[in-house]
Amino acid sequence: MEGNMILLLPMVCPVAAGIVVLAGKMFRKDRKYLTGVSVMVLVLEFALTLWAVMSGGSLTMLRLTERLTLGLGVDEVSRLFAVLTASVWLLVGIYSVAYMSHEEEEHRFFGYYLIVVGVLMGLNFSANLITLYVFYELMTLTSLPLVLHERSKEAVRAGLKYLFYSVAGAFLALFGIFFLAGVSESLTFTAGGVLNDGALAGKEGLLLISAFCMIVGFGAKAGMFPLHGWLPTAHPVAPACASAVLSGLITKAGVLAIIRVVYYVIGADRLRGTWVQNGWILLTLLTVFMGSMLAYREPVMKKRLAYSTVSQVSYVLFGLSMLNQTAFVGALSHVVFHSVIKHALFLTAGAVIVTTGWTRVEQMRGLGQVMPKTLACYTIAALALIGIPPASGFVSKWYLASGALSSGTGVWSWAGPAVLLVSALLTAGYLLPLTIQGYFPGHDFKGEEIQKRKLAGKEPSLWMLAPIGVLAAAALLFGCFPGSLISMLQSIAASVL
Amino acid sequence: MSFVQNFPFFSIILAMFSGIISSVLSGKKARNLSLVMIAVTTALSAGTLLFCLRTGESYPYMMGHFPAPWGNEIRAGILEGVTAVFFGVVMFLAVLGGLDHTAEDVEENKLNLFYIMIDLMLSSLLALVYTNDLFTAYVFVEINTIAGCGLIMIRQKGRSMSAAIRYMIMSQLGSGLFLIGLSILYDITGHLLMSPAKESVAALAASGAYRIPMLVIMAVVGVGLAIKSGLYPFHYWIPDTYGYATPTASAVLSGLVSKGYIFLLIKIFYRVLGYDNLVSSQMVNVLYVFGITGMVMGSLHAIHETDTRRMTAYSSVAQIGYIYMGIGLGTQYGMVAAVFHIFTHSATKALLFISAVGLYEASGDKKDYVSLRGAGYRNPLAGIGFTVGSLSMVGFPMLSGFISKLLFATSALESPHKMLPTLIVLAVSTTLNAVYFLRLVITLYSRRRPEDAPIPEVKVRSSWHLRLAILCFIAVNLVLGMWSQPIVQAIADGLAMFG
Amino acid sequence: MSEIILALPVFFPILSGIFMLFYRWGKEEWSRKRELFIEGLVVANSLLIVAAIAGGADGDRRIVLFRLYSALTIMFKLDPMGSVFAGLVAFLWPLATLYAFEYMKHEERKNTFFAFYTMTYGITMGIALAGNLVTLYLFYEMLTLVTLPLVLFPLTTEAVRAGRAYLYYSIGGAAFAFIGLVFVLGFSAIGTTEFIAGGMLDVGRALESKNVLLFVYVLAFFGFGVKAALFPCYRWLPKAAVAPTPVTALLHAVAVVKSGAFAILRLTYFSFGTEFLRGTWAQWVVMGAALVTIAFGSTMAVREVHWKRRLAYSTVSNLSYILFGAAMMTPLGLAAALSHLVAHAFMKICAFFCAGAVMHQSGKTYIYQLNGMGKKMPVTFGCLLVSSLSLMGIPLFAGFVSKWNLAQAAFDSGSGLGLVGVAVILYSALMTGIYMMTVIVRAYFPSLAGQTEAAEEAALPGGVDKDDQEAAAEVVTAEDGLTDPGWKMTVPLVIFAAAILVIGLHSAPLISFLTMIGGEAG
Amino acid sequence: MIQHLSLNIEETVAVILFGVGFTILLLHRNLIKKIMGMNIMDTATYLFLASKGYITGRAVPIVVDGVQEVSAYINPVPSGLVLTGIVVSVSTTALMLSLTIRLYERYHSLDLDEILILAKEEEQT
Repeated sequence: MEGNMILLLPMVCPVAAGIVVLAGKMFRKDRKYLTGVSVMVLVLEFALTLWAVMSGGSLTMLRLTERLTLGLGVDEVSRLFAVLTASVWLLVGIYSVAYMSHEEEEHRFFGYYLIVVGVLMGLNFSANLITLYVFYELMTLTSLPLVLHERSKEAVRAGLKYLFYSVAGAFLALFGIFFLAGVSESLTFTAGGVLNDGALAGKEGLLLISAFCMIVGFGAKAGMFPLHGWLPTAHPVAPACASAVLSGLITKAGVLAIIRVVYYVIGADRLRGTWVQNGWILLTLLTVFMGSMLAYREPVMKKRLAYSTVSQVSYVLFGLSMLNQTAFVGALSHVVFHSVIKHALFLTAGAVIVTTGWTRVEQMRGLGQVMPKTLACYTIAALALIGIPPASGFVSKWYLASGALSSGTGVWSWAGPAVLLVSALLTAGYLLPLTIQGYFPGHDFKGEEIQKRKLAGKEPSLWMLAPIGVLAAAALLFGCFPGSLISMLQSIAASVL
Repeated sequence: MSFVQNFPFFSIILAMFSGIISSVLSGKKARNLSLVMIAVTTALSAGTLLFCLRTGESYPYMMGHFPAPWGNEIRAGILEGVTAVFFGVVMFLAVLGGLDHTAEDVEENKLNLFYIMIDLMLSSLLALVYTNDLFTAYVFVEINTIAGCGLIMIRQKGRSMSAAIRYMIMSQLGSGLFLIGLSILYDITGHLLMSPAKESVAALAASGAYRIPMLVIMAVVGVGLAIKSGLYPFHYWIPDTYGYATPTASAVLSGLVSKGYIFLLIKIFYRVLGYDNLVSSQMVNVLYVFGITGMVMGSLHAIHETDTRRMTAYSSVAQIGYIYMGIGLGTQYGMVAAVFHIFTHSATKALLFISAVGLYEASGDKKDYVSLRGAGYRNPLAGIGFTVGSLSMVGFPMLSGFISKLLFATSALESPHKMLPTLIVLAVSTTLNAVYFLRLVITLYSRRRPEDAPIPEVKVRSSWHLRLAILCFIAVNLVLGMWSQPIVQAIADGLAMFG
Repeated sequence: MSEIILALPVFFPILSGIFMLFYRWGKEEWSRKRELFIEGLVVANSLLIVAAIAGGADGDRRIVLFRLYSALTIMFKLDPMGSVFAGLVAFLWPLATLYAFEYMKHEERKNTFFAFYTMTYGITMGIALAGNLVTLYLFYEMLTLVTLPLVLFPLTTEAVRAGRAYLYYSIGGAAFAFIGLVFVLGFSAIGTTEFIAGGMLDVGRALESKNVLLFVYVLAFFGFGVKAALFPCYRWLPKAAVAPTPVTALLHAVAVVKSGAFAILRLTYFSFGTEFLRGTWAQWVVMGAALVTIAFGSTMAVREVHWKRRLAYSTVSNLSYILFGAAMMTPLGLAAALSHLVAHAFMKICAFFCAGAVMHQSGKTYIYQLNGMGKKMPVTFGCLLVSSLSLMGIPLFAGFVSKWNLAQAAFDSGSGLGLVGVAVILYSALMTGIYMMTVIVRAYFPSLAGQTEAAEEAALPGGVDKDDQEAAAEVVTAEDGLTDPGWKMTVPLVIFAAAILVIGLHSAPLISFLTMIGGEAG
Repeated sequence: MIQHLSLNIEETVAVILFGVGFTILLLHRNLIKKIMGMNIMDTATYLFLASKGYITGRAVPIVVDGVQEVSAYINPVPSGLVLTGIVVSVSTTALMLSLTIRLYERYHSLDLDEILILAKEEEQT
C-alpha cells in the first residue's frame, strides 16, 4: 500500500456509504433520512475527487503476483473523466431524490447508485490494464441492480442481457490482455505505448488480433456495433435517473478503456494504417448511422434516447479511430459534451414521465403548455447535440470533422465527415419534433387531456428542474467558452500522438 | 529312490481305492472318507512338491519295475506338484463348502455314489497331472468324463439330466478326436510314452517327413481337448452343465475338470510335440484367435443372462478364453501367465459358486436377479465372498485376478504384432466382466423394491462348512494376489524343466 | 522411522472407517459423541499430513510397503506435487465432514455413510502420496470401490442407475489405463514404474516403437480421463448428482475427479515425460479432447435446469481446464494446471455446499424454484456469489488467477492449438457467467411476476425430464420460514469463500511454489 | 495319391468311418442314433489302431505249440490298446443308454432338442 493514500478516498467512501445504505434498516423506513445522506455523500465524493485530482501522484494498492499489481494513478485523461463523473453524478443524484419518490425500494437504488460511482472513480484512476479490467468487471456487476431496479419481467431479462453482453465483451478484451501481458513487463499506462518491441518480434498478427478483440470487447460497453444489442433494451427499462447515468457515463467507461488500450498500452502508431484501424472506423461509422436511423423511427422517448446514445458514443470512437491529434481532441470533447447533453435529455424525459406519465413522443403534444421551462432546457440540449454553432456539440463535431479530413486515412477521411453530417441531420430529426409539437401543437390541438387532468403549468419540482437547468446551461456555456477545455485536450493529444 | 518319490503313485491309487471302498459305505461315511482322502492326497502332493523344489528337477517314476517301452511311467516335477496341491486344496474346499447342499439334492441312498464320483474325479485329475504316457492319459480322460457326467446327473432333476447327456455327447466328440490323434501319433512315432515320443517327433520335424500328419495330430489333439475344456466355439454345453449341477459339482467341474484337460494339452505341447515346432506350425495363432473371441463373446453372453448360475458359467467360458489366449501368445512368459490364470480362475470360480450357494439360501433358493436383491445384507459372509470373487474376476489390485491380468499384459509386450490386440481385448473384457459381475454385486447390496416378492429380511447363518469354505477361498485368493511372486517363480521353473 | 508418517495418513482413516463399519456404538443410532470422534479423527489425520509435508517435501522421503510382484512395489513418496494435492485434500476434508454431519441429520444409515466417507479420505491420500504408477493405479481402483456405496447411498432406483453408470465408466477407464501402466513398466529405464520428474521412459527403446507408445499414452489418458470426466465418458458425473450433497461436493468436485486429473498429470509429467510427448500427434489429440470437453461441459450446463446437475456439468468443463494445462507439456502448463486444480477445488466445493444448504433448508433442487432466496439466506448466497464470480474468472478471485496462468502458459507455449484453447476457455468463462449469474440474479432480484414465468420455464422441453415434471408443478417463491442453515454448514461455506478471496488477492506464494514444481518436472 | 490310399486301405476306411461316426454323433437329433454314431467312431479308431500292429505274413500273437521268438508274431501292443479302448467305449455307451432311458421315462421323447425344451418348461412350472 505504498503511494498517495488520498487517491483511495474517492473510491472507498461512496462504496462504504453504499453498503451502509443497503444494509441499514433505518434507511428502509425513513425516506428523507435516506435521500439526505445520499446527497451529502455525493457532495463529499465531489470534493474528494477534486482533492484527489489536485494531489495527483500514484498508489499501488495490492500486489496480485510479482508482475501484476492493482494501482491507481492520476494523469490528464483520468482527471478529465474523474471530474466529469463526479459532477454529473452529483447532479443526477439530486434529480433522483425527487424522481425516486414515485418508485419503491429506493434504498436499494441509492445504495447501488453510490457503489457504482465509487467503482467508476476506481476505473478512472486505474494506473494499469489489470486494475482497469478489475474495475470494468466490477462496474458491470454493480450497475446491474440499477438496470433491473423495477424487477418487472422485461427488466430482469434486459438486466441479464446487459450482464451477458458486457461479460462477453470483457472476456473478449481479456484475450487481448492475456496477450499483452505476455509481451510487456508491466501494463502500466504510459503515453505512447508500453510494449517492448523485442518480445513483439514474431507476433505482429497476434498483436493486431488482440488489439481488435480489445476494441470490440470494450466497445460492447460503449454500444459499438457487434455487441450493442443490450443498450436499446436495458436503458429504457431502468428508472430515468439510472438510464441517464448508464447512457451518459457508464458508456464512457468503455471509451476510457479503449483510449487506455490504444493510446497508453499498444501505442497509436502501431495500429496506424492496419486492417484494425480500417475495421474500427467501419464499425464506428456503421454504428453512428444505424443508431440515428433507429432513433429516428423509435416512438418511445427513452428508447429513442438510448439509440441516440449508441450513435453519439460512436462519434467519439470514430474520432479515436482516426489516430490523429485534432480528431482525438474532438473525440474527448464530445465525451464531455455528449455526457452533459444526454443527462439533460434523459432527465427531462424522466420529468415528463413523472408529471404526465407520457412515454411516447406523439402523446407529448402540447408539452409546452404543461412544463414550458423544462422543455426549454430540453430544446437547448437538443440544439447542442445536433451541433448548432453556439452550443457545445458544434465544437466537438468541428474538431472531429477537421481531424477526419486531415487524418490521411484514404477514403475514410471524407466518408467519415459525410456520415457525421447525415447523422447530425437525423439527430435533429428525432430530437426537435418534441420541441415543435410541444410549443406549437398546431391550431386543431385542443389539449382537452391537459385541461381534464389540469396539467397546465405543472412544472416538475425544483429538485428535478435545477439539475436539468444546470446541465442545459453547461451544454451552452461549453459551446461558448471551450477555450480552457480544448487547450487541456490538445496537451493530452500532443503527449499521446 | 527316496520314499517321497513314490508319493504321486500313492496319491492316485489312494484316490482310486477310496472311490471303490466308498461304494459299500453309507453316505455319511463315504463323505468323511472322501474328505480324509482328499486331505491326504493333497499332503502327499505337497510332499512331492517339496521334494522336487529341493532337488530342483523333475523325475520319472516307473510303475511296477518294468522299464519304459513296456511298463508305464509317471513324471513328477515342480509344476505337477504345484498343480496337484492346488487342485487338492480347491477340491477339498469345494466338497466341504457344498456339503449340506449335496445332502439335500441327492437322495439318501445315492449319496455314497456322489462321493465315489468325487474320488474318481480326483484320481483322474491327479493322473492327468502326473502321467507320462499318452494312452494312460486317454483312459483317465475317459474316467474323468464319466465321473463328471455322474456328478451332473446325480441331482435327478430334468434339467440336470439333459445337461448330463449333452455334456456326455460333447465330451465323447472331444475324446474321439483325442484318441484318433493319439493313434496317428503312435502310427508315425511308434511310441506312446511321452519322452521317447518327443525324440522321434523332433527327429521327424528335423527331417521334415510326415509334415501333414504332424499338423493333423496337432489340430485334432488341440481341438479335442479344447472341446472338452469348453473353449469358445465349443462351449454350448457349459451353461447347462455348470448351471444345473449341485454346487460342489459345478465348482469342481468349472474349477478343476476343464483345467485338468488344459494342463494335459500344455503337457502334450511341451513334452510330445515340442513347443517350438508348435509355434512354427501356426497352431498357436489358432488358439490365440479362439481365446480372444472367447474372452469377449463369453462376457457378452453373460451380460444377457438373468439366472446368476448360468451367468457365472458363461464367465467361465470367458476365463478359459483368457487361458487359451495366454497359450496362444506363443512366448514362454505367456505360458507362465496361462498356468497362473488356471490357478486364479479355479480358486475364484469355486469361490463364486460356493458363496452363491449362501446367497441362494438367503433368498428362498431362487437364482434370478430380482430375488437376490438385498441378499448381501441377509447373508453377510456369502455377500462378502461373492464380492471378493467378482472383484478378483474383474482384476482388482491386491487380488489374484490383478496379477494374472498383469502377467498377461507383460507377456503380451514380448510378441510385437499380438501386443495391441491382446491389450485392447484385455481391457474390453475386463470392462464387460465388470458390467455383469459388479451389476450383481450392486443388486446384492441394494434395497428391496416394494414390487419385489416379499422375502423375510432376517439374517441367515449358513452352516459352518460353507462359512469355513468361503473364508478359506478368500484366503487363497488373497495369497495368490499378494504373495504371487514365489508361485510365479515355481511355475516358471516347472515349465523350464517340463519339456 | 520418520517415513512411517507417510503411510500413516493413508491407512489410519481406512482402518478407522472399517472399524466404524463393524463396531456398533451404544444403543442409539447416532450421537454427538460419535460425531466428535469422527471429526477428531479426520482433523488428526489432516494434522498428520501437514506434519509430513512440513517435514520436507523434496521427494527423497519414501516408504516401500510390500512387493506386489517382481518389479512392482507399493510405495509412498512425498514430492512437491503430491504435497500440493495432499495439502488441498487435508484442508478440505475436515470442513466437508463437519458439513456432512449437519446435512445428514435426517438421513438414516449414517454409520455406513461416514465409514465410507472417511475411508475415501485415506484412499485419496494414497493417490496423492503414491510413489509409483502401480500404487496410484491400486488406490485409483479402490477409490471407485469405496465411493460406490456413497453414490448408492439414497438407494432409489435413480441412485442405483447412477451408481451402476459410475462403476462401469470407472472400471472401463481403469482397464484402459492399465495398458498404460503395463507399457510404462515394459519401457521404463529404471525397471520400476517410480515417478521421476521429467519422465522415466528408456528413450532409446521408446523411440523405436514411438507410435505404439503414443497410442498407448492416448489410451491411458482417456482411461484416467474417465474419472476426470473427459468428453466421451463424462455421463456418469451429472448422473451422480443424485447422491447427497457432501458426496457430490467432496467426491465429484474434489476427491474423485481430481484424482483422475492428478493421475493424468503424473502420467504425463512423471512417467512418459514431456520431451517424448511434446509436439507429437498424441499431444494434439489429447489437447483437442480437453478443449471439446471445456466447450461441451459449459454449454450443457447452461441448458441444465436441475441445479446440482448444472454444477456437475460445470465440473466437467472445469476439469478439462486442468487437462488442457497438462496437455501443454510445458513447465508453465503444469504450474497452471495445478493452480486451477487448487482454485477449482475451493470454488466448486463452495458452490456445491451452497446448493446443498438450499436443498437441506428448503428441499428445492431446481433453479426456477430459487426465486427471492437471496435475502432470506444471506450467508449461503453470499458465498455462492463469491464462488460464481470466481468461477467466471472475475479478477480479485481465485478463478482469475488460474485462468491467467493457463493463458500465460498457452501463449508461452506458442502452439496454435494453445491460442484456440485460450479462446475456448474464455467462451466457457462466458457460459459460466450465464449459468452461474442466472442463479444469482434469480435469487437476489426475483422478477415480481415470478410465479408465472417460473412455471412456464419449468415446462420448457428437453431441460426437464419426466420425474421432474411433477416437481415443477408446485412452484412457489421461497416461503417465509427459510433461514440460513446451522453453524456446521455456514462455517465451512464462509471458510471456503474466504479461501477463494485469499488465493485471488494474494496468490504470489502459491503460484511461485507451483512454478517451482513445474520447472522441475517440465 | 491313389496308390497311397490303396497301399494302406485299412487307415482310409478307418478315417472315413470315423468321419461318418463323428457327424452322426454331432448332427443327429435322435439319442439312440447319436450313441450308434459314437460307437461307429470308436470302432473306426480301434480299426485304425489294430491295423497299425499288423505285419504281413506273421501270426496272431498267441503262443501255440511252443513257438517263442518275436519275429513270428505281429506287434501285440496296439491290440492291447484296442482292448482297453473297447472297455472304455462300452462303459460310456452303457452310461449314455441309461441316461437315455431315464430321459425317455420322464419326457417320452428321444429327440434331444425336444427334451431340452420340455426340461425348460418343466423347470418354469
